[in-house]
Amino acid sequence: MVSFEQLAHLSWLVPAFPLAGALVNAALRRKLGANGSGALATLLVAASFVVSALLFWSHRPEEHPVEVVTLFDWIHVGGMSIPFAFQIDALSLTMMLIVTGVGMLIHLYSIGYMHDDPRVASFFAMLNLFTFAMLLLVMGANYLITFIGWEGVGLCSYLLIGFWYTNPAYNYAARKAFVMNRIGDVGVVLALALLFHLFGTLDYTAVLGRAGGFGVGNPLIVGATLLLFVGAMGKSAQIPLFTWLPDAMAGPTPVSALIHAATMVTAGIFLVVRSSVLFELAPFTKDVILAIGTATALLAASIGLFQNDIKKVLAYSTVSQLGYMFAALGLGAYSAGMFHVTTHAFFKALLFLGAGSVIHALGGEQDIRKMGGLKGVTKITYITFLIGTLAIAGIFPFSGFFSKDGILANAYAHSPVVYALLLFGALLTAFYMFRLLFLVFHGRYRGDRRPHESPAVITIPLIVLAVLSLGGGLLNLPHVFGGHEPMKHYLATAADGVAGEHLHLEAATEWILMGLSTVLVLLTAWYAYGRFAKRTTLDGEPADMPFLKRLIAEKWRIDELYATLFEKPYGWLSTTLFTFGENKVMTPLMNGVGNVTLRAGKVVRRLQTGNASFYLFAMVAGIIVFLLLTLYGV
Amino acid sequence: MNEITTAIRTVPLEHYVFLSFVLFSIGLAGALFRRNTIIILMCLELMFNSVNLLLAAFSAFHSDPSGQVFVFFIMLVAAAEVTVGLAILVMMKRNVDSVDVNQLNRLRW
Amino acid sequence: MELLVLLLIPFLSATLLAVVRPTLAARGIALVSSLATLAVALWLWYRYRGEPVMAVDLDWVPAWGLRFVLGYDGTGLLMVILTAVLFPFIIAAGFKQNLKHPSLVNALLLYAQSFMLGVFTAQNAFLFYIFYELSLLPVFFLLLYWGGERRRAITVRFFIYTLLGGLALLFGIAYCVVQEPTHSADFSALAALHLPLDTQIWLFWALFLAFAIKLPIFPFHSWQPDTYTMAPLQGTMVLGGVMLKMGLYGTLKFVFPIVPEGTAHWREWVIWLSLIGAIYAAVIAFRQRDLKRLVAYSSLSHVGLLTAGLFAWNAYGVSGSLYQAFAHAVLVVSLFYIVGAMKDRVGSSEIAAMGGLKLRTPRLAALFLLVVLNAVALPLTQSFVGEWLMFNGLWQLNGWMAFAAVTTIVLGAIYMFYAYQRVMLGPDKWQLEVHDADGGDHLFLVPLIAVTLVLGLYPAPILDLVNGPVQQMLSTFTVLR
Amino acid sequence: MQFLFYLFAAISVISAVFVVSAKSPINSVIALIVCFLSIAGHYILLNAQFLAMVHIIVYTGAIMVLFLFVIMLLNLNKSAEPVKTLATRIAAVIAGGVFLLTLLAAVRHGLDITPARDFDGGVGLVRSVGLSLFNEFLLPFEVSSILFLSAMVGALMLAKKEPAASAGTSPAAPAEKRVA
Repeated sequence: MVSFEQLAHLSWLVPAFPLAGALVNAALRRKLGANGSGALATLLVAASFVVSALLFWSHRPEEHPVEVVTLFDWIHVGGMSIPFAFQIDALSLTMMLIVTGVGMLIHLYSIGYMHDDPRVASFFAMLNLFTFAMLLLVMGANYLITFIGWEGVGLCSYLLIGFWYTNPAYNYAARKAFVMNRIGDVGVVLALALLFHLFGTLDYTAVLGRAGGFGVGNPLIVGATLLLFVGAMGKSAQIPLFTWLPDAMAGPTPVSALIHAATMVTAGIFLVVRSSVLFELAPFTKDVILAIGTATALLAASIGLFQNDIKKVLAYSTVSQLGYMFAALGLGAYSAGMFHVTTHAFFKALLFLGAGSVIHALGGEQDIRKMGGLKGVTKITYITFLIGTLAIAGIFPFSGFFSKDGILANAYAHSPVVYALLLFGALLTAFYMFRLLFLVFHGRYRGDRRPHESPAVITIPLIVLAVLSLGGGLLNLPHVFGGHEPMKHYLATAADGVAGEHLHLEAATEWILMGLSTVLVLLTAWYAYGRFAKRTTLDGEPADMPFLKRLIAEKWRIDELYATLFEKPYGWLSTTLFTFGENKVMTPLMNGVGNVTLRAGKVVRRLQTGNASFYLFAMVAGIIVFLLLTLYGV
Repeated sequence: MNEITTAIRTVPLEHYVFLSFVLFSIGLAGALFRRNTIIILMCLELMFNSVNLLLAAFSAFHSDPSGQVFVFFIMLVAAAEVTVGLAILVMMKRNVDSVDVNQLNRLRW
Repeated sequence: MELLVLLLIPFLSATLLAVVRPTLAARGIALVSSLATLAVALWLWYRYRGEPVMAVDLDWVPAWGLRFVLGYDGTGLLMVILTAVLFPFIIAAGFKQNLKHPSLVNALLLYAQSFMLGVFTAQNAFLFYIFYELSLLPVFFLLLYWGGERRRAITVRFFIYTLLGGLALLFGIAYCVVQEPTHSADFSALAALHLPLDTQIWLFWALFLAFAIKLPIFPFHSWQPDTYTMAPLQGTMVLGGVMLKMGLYGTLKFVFPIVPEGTAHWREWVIWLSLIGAIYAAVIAFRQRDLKRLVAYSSLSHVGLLTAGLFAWNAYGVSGSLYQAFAHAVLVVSLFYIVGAMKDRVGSSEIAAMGGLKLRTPRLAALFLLVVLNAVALPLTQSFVGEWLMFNGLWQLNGWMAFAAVTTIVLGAIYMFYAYQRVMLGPDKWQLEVHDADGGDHLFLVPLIAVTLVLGLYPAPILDLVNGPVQQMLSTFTVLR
Repeated sequence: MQFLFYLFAAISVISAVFVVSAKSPINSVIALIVCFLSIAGHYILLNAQFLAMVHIIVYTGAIMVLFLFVIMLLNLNKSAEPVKTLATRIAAVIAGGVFLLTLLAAVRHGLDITPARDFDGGVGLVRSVGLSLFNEFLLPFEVSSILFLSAMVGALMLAKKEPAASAGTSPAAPAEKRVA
């Protein structure tokens, strides 16, 4: 049996496999065929998963919590030395397992889903490239390696959202995603520069080890954490940078599942957990995170209530769940946040893939008003989707129950107001998810296509993910159920913030909180069943709705607000700077240099009368002046 | 030989300098206030000669033949200059039927 | 000795081309010559041991104590390598351009190369100046006779404006040489000159104006977009790829060592001007209708960042700026090549005439995208390393400067991806019968992209080259202590 | 000796003034010849015999005759010269005077015109000038022949009748033909 250290030195294989897959698929686009390229991509991600799993099993966190593997010096200038290195510890292993595990299932699913697309090889190349970037992100041993992955996933997200590039709206959505991510990246780059300025290094072990030297509330640390959080806002779609994520649903559904639900969007949470030591030193930042997380959770959930596109509902649900995770981070409950990341990866990937299966079954239809009654035709999809819905709604014993309950318990310990808000959000989530479930699978079929169940290559991942969504709660089973919160203890070996967590609630209080949320969620589900299960008519257009409902249905008009506030003024600025600033000010300024010469010439030319006597006079005068100057020199 | 040298020395060098300055200034003033181009040319010759005189005087007083060689070259150049100058004068007379120097202002630009 | 060979290879082949004027073999001869130069440059790199090298030292004008001194240190060598690497590509770009009189075009290009190599190796201020102005001449003729619309007006404007800066530089050099006791005009002698602060304050602009125009930084940039747009493709590549690096190099070699206190006095002004220019150009680039002009503005934006990094005046800023100079050169050449390739296919560089071309030219689109990624400084491309270092350098100085600099990554993403989308993506509007990237395009772009990626993943060769000289130079500035 | 110098000096100054002030160019020329002759006298006084001879030959003999020829051929004597305004004349005289004063001041203040100590009487003789001319100044001497050639060609080019194109526009063309 090889030891963990020896295996860790092979950890570069984990990102290398998908990178190789991306290169091979990109190079041999034509030759592999649809199934060939899909199989290659899936197998390579599976290989990564195997290596990750081996690493995980050989990892003895008590004895050897962290292993840093340096490949080579990347940037080395003056006092700056940034190695290309991977850090293998509990946190990165958790994320690696999620990325490669869920990623492998989604790759497998894509073989079926993308089978008929002519550019399937490109698709798998990009998907592999994404996996590679995401692995760099989670495995990096310093902030800059993480940033490579950070930007890399942004790029892949751009490419995959705009995968069907002939549609201008999709291209716009892709660009929007990239630019909004980039706005967040400004924060990350500045944060990294500031951290480097403070610590002289960007290695996680060094930075986090030395951070204790700064007092709690040190303004520079607060600034750095705020800037990091700006990056997290962009990547993880928090207010105010969340509008790209619903638009990102323009990409193929597996992309939505992998990138925009399970992995990439949780990068922000990963970054915060990774830097949890710093965030613990910045209470102000944590308050900001809590406020923004809660607000995002509620706002996105409210928008989800009236969406009619199956993927849009799930997208807003993702935004909302990400808000929960950030709220947990803001509460200092990092393990709860990471636990929710994990379970969310399972059930949200499941829901997206289920939605994809439905879309596939209906030949591309995404409008839930044209669905209904599919539970008879697509049985596996229905059951797995039901499990996913129960999980996200937080019903015992599904995984979402435990992870969401962890967050709610922490919120209650912090402040009942936050608890009430988050609980309300959970009810909204339950409502729109059950609405979705009932509108899609129950009632009568309202569309005009012939639905059919998807092939096994699509349903197998669904089943696996459904099992995970069902049993995922065991990963971090709380004490009240007789568990030992194994995930929390595991992560505590990697993130000092997790180790410092403390939650003191009486067992009775916890039981009451769980009972309350379960009862309320069940009531909401029952109400949704009553409203939507037998639905045969279609919802109207937003224009016919009462004001508030219409406002919510139109997504609070935030897209329009941004268009008015930023996009149009920017376009105007660009045009004006060119037509006015450049053509009316700058160019004349430069031409002025020439014009001054010409004008001066016109003035001086008058002296040239052509009168020879005058010249002679001038010459004599000049000679006299020069002689006098040399004689009685100045 | 000694006689000659003493004879030359009876007149101080300053006087030669003054004389040539006076001649030069007369030539200059003439060049300024006459409009007849041919007279201006003559004034130029006058100025040349005042300079020549000065050079010759210095040459004699410093016992350096180079000064006189210079005078020789100035004469050469003056001869060439007069040739061309008079040719221009002929042209001018032929084209504008005048030797007024102010008629030349059409060469202005 | 190799250095002299380095300068003479392009010079002699240019003379050969200009005299013999072959039509068919012209491009081939020029390409071989530029490859030979590249080989010599790489040989120099291989032999370089981190110490400054004085290769040629001849009497030039003994009466004034002027010597013909050629040499290099790491920074100079970087520029030499950059020039030598880019010129084969610039000349190769001519294979697709059917310009009249190819022998003359290539002769002018090679003359430009020779003179620019002279600029980067000159160790004497007058020699530097002479090469600096000489290198302008071939480009002037290239633009004047092979340019596009309004070429006369634009070229003359460019020429005069640049010369104006050159005049100020000449004055500054002359002033320094007069002040310097031995009047030798050697860099080392000028660097040892300690001028009073008042003098340095005005002398800074006399010396810097030429470079500010050549680069160009913000208020002196107006010649640039027109000139880049009008110039023939190869001329634009020379201008944007190599010539503007002369401004950077000149600032490093001239302005900093001679007037350190003056630089310290004006540094923040210059940085802010550069950053304003970087943002200004990035904003303007967004709505440009002409692809070539858009790329011109993007280059302007990058150059603003380069200058800001250089003036940050610490190891990160200066090394980053020099590194980015290389990255930017590669970027500009590949971007303009793509502009040229699009123009060849579509017949115009108007973006409105393109759109949806990815359907017809998928491989060209992929290459374009890879170049765009370098342009937006995605990590693992060369530009990222440089920009990251510059951001750090600026941060050490002032957080707001770093912020202003970092905003360009957003603005850059906005205009670059918008341009890419308008050219390549969307529905196939015009139904143009265009062919995809052929072997020539691949031969041109793939090596450049490979350089980008390799140096993005492993920047050490270049960084090690400049790191030593930069550290050493910075340590001599008492004003920094 | 002194007497002769002042005599020649007086003659040359008076004749120079006459050159400038004479109404008719012919009178000017004659006055100038007188002036030149007196200057030749000065040369002899300075023991510059070679120079005196050359001066008489070149200036009085060649150049002044050239002037006379031109005046005669172009019939300039009669053409009334437009008189300059009084102000201009006064300004010209003042300019000349100021110039003279400046030169005198220059001599008084700065220039060292002390003669050399070793005085050689043979300097102005043909022998010494000739040696100097054909040793030290041989090249300029030879080059001056090119100057003459070009002056000759230039004079021919300028004074030659222009080709038919401009013949009609030139009012003096018929007169020229007569002369030829």
